[in-house]
Amino acid sequence: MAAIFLSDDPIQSVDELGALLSDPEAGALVTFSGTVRGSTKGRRVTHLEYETYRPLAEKQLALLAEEARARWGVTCAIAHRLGKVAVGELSITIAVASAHRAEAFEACRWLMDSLKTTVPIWKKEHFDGGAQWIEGSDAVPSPPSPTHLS
Amino acid sequence: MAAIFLSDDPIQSVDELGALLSDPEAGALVTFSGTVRGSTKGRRVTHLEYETYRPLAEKQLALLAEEARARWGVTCAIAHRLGKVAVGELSITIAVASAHRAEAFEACRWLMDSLKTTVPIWKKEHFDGGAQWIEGSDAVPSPPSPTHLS
Amino acid sequence: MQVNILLFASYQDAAGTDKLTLDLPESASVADCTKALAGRFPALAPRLPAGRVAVNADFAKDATVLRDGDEVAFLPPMSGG
Amino acid sequence: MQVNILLFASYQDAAGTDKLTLDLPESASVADCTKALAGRFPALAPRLPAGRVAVNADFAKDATVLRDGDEVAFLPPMSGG
Repeated sequence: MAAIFLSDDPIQSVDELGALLSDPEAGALVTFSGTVRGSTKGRRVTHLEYETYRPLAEKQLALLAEEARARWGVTCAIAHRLGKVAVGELSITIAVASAHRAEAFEACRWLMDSLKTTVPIWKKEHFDGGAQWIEGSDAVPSPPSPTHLS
Repeated sequence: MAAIFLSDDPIQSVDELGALLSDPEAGALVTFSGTVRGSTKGRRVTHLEYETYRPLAEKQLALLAEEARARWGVTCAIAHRLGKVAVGELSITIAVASAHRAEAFEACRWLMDSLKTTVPIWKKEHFDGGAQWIEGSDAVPSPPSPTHLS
Repeated sequence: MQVNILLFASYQDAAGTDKLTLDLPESASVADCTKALAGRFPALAPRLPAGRVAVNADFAKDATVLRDGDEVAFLPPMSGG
Repeated sequence: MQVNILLFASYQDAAGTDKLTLDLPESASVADCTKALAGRFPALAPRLPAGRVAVNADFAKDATVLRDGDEVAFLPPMSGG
């Protein structure tokens, strides 16, 4: 029942993800969306860049969706943007459908928290004249010319 | 900063409400939407009907939005459908924008819980051959021909 | 003095109307108004304690004193969402 | 035997590459592979303990035994969302 999307192109809005979960008995829909902010810790951000280890990321996202289904009886859809993402664009959207709202709220929050620590996706923040990888609670400065060639 | 809508016509989707809260520093958006389900407690629902005491409902919704802003620093938009609502249509949409996700999740859930007990809106469930008002945890059977004339 | 009563949801059903005018003595309170309403509609009386009352679109207490022309709304437990 | 190493995010920066091949003795474990990688890239060595390792796109433990041709991915702490 889970729909998982990892894309270099703009991702689905929460309305679009919610429509995938349409079910006449699932009256409650909770969504989360993350939009790239124009600054972080007082520093102006020019854009973000997301990298993934795709085969494991897809497997982990499917596992999270399956665990949410088992724990809360919800269905969910998750989309994550990859590559360069401009300020104001969506980096992630999640939609969780349920018969009742408490389960949908809990599962959506749990999915978002779990995704950040168990799905191999990494965020690089680009500033005027610099960039850094975000790794858990660490920020690791990155050389000006990326070495990643793939 | 709060946007409140009470309407006899189809209400805004969560994407539409979220767009009203667009802010380059509010990276997290949590939404809730409620869709009319085709059955309740094993009984087939033909449609719902919502009634309000509008001047007080608008005042109460604005107060909830203001309290959410004061407690969590979030901005929010709330739309509630009135009158007859078909199965599959939206009865309520809420969007909450915040710099960080924890506040947006908490505020959205609190808004939805509070709305149900402090905003004068009442739901009538219509079945084949009957109808009942929902009042808190009670269901009160309603005569087949509504006496409400306004 | 006269006050304008509004009834909602099951209160309408129980009273058979969604609005009416009540004659009350000067300085009557919300509690006095509730009592007069219950006397007029016995089917409504047992349902009123579970609800709330608003005067001129603000929540009111039993002790709130009414004035001529006030709009007094009787609100059953709410069920939006 | 040979295994194919994948490096991500700051691990790429520290090693100056996102993929390489390592020669390891038969029956080498993930721990052996990590040690060989740290030896080859001293700038990467201190960052490896905070991360995780996947073998053929499944999370692996230090004790996991590798085979010729395995894909061994070194994953820094994650930061999606």
